[in-house]
Amino acid sequence: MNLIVEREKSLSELETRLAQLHERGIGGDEMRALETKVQELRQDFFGKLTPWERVNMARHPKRPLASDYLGALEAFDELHGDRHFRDDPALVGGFAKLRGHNVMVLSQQKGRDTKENIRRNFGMVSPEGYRKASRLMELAARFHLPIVTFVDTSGADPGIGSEERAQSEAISGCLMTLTHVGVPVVASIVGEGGSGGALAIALADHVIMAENAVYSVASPEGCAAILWGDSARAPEAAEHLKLTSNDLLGFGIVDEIVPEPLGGAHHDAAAFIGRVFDAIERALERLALLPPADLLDTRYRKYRRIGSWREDSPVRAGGLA
Amino acid sequence: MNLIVEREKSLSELETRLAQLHERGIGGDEMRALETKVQELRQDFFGKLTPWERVNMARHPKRPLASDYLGALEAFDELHGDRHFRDDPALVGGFAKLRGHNVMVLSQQKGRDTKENIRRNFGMVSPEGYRKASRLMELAARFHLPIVTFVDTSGADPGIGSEERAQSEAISGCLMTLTHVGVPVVASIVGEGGSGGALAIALADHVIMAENAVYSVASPEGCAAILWGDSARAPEAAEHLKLTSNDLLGFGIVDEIVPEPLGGAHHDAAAFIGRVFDAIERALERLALLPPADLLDTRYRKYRRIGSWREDSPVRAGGLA
Amino acid sequence: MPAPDWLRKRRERDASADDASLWQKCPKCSEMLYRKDIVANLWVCSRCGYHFRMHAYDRINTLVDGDFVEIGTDILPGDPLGWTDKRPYPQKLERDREKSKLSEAVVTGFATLDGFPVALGVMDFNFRGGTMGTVVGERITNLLEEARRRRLPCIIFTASGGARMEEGMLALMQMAKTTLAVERFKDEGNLYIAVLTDPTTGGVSASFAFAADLIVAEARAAIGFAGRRVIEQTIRQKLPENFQTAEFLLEKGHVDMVLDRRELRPALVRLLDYAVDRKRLATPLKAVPEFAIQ
Amino acid sequence: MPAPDWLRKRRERDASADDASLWQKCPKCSEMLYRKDIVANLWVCSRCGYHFRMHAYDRINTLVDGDFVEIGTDILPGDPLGWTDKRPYPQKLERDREKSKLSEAVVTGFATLDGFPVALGVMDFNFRGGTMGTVVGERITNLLEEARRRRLPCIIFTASGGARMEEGMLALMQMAKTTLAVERFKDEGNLYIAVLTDPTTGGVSASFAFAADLIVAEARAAIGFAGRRVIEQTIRQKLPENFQTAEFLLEKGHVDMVLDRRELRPALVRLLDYAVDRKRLATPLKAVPEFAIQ
Ligand SMILES: [Zn+2]
Ligand SMILES: [Zn+2]
Repeated sequence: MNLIVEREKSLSELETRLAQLHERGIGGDEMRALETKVQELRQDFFGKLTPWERVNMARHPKRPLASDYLGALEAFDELHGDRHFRDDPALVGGFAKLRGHNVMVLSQQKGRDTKENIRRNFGMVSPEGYRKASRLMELAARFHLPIVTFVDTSGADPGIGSEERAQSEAISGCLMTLTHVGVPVVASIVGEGGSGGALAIALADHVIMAENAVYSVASPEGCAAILWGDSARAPEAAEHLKLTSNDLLGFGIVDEIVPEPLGGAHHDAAAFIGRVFDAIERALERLALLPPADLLDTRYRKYRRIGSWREDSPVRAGGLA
Repeated sequence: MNLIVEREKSLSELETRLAQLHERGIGGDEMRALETKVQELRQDFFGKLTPWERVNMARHPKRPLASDYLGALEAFDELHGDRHFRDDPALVGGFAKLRGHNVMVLSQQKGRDTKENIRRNFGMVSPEGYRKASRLMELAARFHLPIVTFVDTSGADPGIGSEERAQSEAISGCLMTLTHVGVPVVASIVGEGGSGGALAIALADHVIMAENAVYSVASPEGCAAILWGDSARAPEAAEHLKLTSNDLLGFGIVDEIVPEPLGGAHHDAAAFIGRVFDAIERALERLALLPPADLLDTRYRKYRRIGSWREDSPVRAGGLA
Repeated sequence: MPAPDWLRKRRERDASADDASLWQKCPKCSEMLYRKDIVANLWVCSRCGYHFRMHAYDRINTLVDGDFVEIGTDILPGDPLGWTDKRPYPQKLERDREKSKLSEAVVTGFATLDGFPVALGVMDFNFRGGTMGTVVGERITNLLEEARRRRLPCIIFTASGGARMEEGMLALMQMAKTTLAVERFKDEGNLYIAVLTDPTTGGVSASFAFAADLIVAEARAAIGFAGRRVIEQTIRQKLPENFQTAEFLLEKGHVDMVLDRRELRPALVRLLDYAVDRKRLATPLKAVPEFAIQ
Repeated sequence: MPAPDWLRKRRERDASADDASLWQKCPKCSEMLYRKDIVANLWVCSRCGYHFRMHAYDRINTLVDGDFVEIGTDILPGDPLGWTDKRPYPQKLERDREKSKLSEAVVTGFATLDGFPVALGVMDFNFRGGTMGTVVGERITNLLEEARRRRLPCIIFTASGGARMEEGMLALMQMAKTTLAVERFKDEGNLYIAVLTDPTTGGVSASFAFAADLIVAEARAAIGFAGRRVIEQTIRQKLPENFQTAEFLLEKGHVDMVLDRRELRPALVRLLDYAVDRKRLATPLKAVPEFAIQ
């Protein structure tokens, strides 16, 4: 069970008890002690989250999903399909109005319940989803619309069908498209940013990240399985992976963090989404000032410098002695 | 059974008898009479073919296929696949050397026998075949290679899968690609030119047609079924459709006819293919002189004027009185 | 501008019509519908949502702000192949002109949609099954060229059984011609929206229809390359009910959206609003109101 | 230029080797093969055609005309995340340097192929499973930028288990960086050929590998996005034997051609000949012969 949900449960039990005391008119020291305890616990639980706790926050069943962001737009007209094979419900895209700006929106869409999750493939995008994304990005560029993406996926779909239909090519194609579209691209990592499947729509001029979102080279479970053959060691892997918003801001991979209310974005979803939109709007307005050539050049240079390597005296060609 | 094959059979029976007479040393009048008869019959059978006879010639089981043309190239390196879904064996493409010219070749490929025909889907191309063609055309344009196509198909594949994977979009996409590739495009209608499925790779700067090939808005069988609900009336439809090389030269749809030996291209395939290559080579050398912008403009104007309509005093808007 | 003669006559007949023409049966749910209600409901069955095929002028009338400047009416069919089967091709054309009150299978012109000036083409299945011959190709090409000259977005409503047999290869070549015109039009950043209506198949489907920037399909429309019967003959079995419907194509990713006809106009206006720079558009249009009722 | 020390030492050891190292068993057909024969046959089993994985320097040595000017050797891995699990990341790197005699998982440089000057990148599975970290990304990007400056075609041999965990998101970002470099390289009309060798998966597969103009896969190579085990765990069943093989991908249309390693060099030369304008290429290369035997 989700770690955060467990904590919310025990907090809510205390709160229920508190309410009962209040009802029965029992005040005084007992009541105040309990109140203090609840207060402390809340701070203790949510005040400073570990990486693994953030992973759980990013996967919280009540966390705002893409549909909540899309629902908060002034207008949204969904555009479907890759024109070749299928419309992938795990990747939703279309024209939208955001704070008066006409934009093209793309987002990974998880489901809120099991039925919806099956339909949305738990937000794991198939090749035709990435191809739809590429198509809509090209369309956006043709009509000078900025591209706004919301990232929330545990990763690209790893199924047989996706391999048969060239998942690698689809992701690579999406990345290639983002390298050359001459319109502003603003990505927001709002939930899980899972590996290449997330990056495929997040190669952007400005990357916003929700405070408790995570963005990782592999899922902690996957990483633990690869390195130690034991996916149960995910919390440890989460610690290693430097997947929190603060870490990534430090690396220059993320440009801006949007703070969440204590306890997570779902405690005041509407206000939180509004703050994400504020950040997007600011980015759009700043980026709109750049002519396309400068935009592309800045985008190139931004990613060109990401990395960390030593430049020692050259190792002699032919291998190490 | 194929009309031409039947005639070839009866001719070959006479020729066998002639050979037998010769063997038995029987000469004289009988022999000469038979010889004259064979001569006359051959002229009668093949000297001047009706449209329906040409349809049969275009479908003759021994007629040179795409593979024969590809086999006669100085070099051919096949390139596979649409990068998304499948490699369609009904459409073969790749780099080639033709008379010293580096080119991109694309051709519809029928099979010579049943097994090969099943593998090649009888030369009926699926969406992924047209998408491969589009991809290779773009590649050719990128590297300044002329595009050379060989057309031989009864039509695009009309199966369930092809509809499910957007056959219309695939053909339209192929046509769209040919409208903008800034390299010379030379198409040769060498066998059956069946409807949109043929045109998809035949929108070209120079269209060559084998004398006995046919190129038609619909198969005679299909046309007869559509108009008269009776595909058996195909010979009559063939007469109506103006599908022969001479007709199409007259309409400006075909630019050049390559004559075939009496009895059809298969009577001297190597020499015939050589003459087709001669024609392609001449076209390539002429078209190479045009800068891309002129090439595209000429291509536009070529198709812009195809059609035949009256320009009367305008019918009043709002419909006919 | 006064309504054309044929329309006046039709209206008179309608007014004096018997019950049979006042009422029409829905071919899907068999409901008897009052003709005026059908018209008021944009030729959609108010009970089951069945979409009746619309006459091109009705379509235009219900779509545009009020004005429609038709072009291409001087482009009229000849008989390039000298085609005669049961009757000569010119006679078939004459009969369809009578029946459809149209000069050919597509109407082209300029109008405004909620203030957006657009180039508009509307095909009509009533004329030779919406088949594309020389005139359809020429009018569509002409429309795209004129739209390009004026930098206007272009919306084309397709309805077609494919290429017109009686014009042979000249008909097929219209696929090439229209596609070239689309490419040139799009190449300069102009918006092209195709609205696929029932039915859109064959040469029209495989050329300018699927070459659009945005592809909207009308609810329940049959859309495909090969005709349903051809496929059934090829595979020798019945196809599922929903095969080649707009809804099927949406699932298969072929079209951007499927819309009920009653949602179509506002959706087109929204699409224009997203993708068209209003400042770019300032072409004055001569006011020529046009309307027609099927 | 003299052979590097490590190579000299290896050769000496080979000469004094026992039977076990003189002979090697084919993992597919179990044939005992004489090591010198394997090398002579380009590390392909002469009996069943099994392709042994090749060392990057062996690959280069058997491919180029004779010269290879290596670049990027000054770009070396750091430890940006301060990663330690069983052992610290720097120790893992050190061990792989020892084992593979490579400074990182890719070797980049310039050479000629049958007279064609090319930029050449060769990944090696022996170093951290060919995973892409910061150095692989930087070296590939660097290679593409240098090739672009010289207008040379670029050939990259991929072999990768995916992104390098120990460099976290910095590793993932190399997908973006290399793709940007590919785009800029291709945008100016330069030819990029990817040769996918066993195995090519994950972040490398989904970035610069599949972004190539021409994609050649080596016979029997495993190629895919998700690893075989991940998929099997997800679907809870065994995958067919040929799943994710080069031959499977050819049928599925993902790659341009599949070649036996022994046909690879002449095929690459032919591809260069088709797509590269020889007149455009006139960059003199400093002659630095390099060779190595695994
Ligand atoms: Zn009804
Ligand atoms: Zn073996």
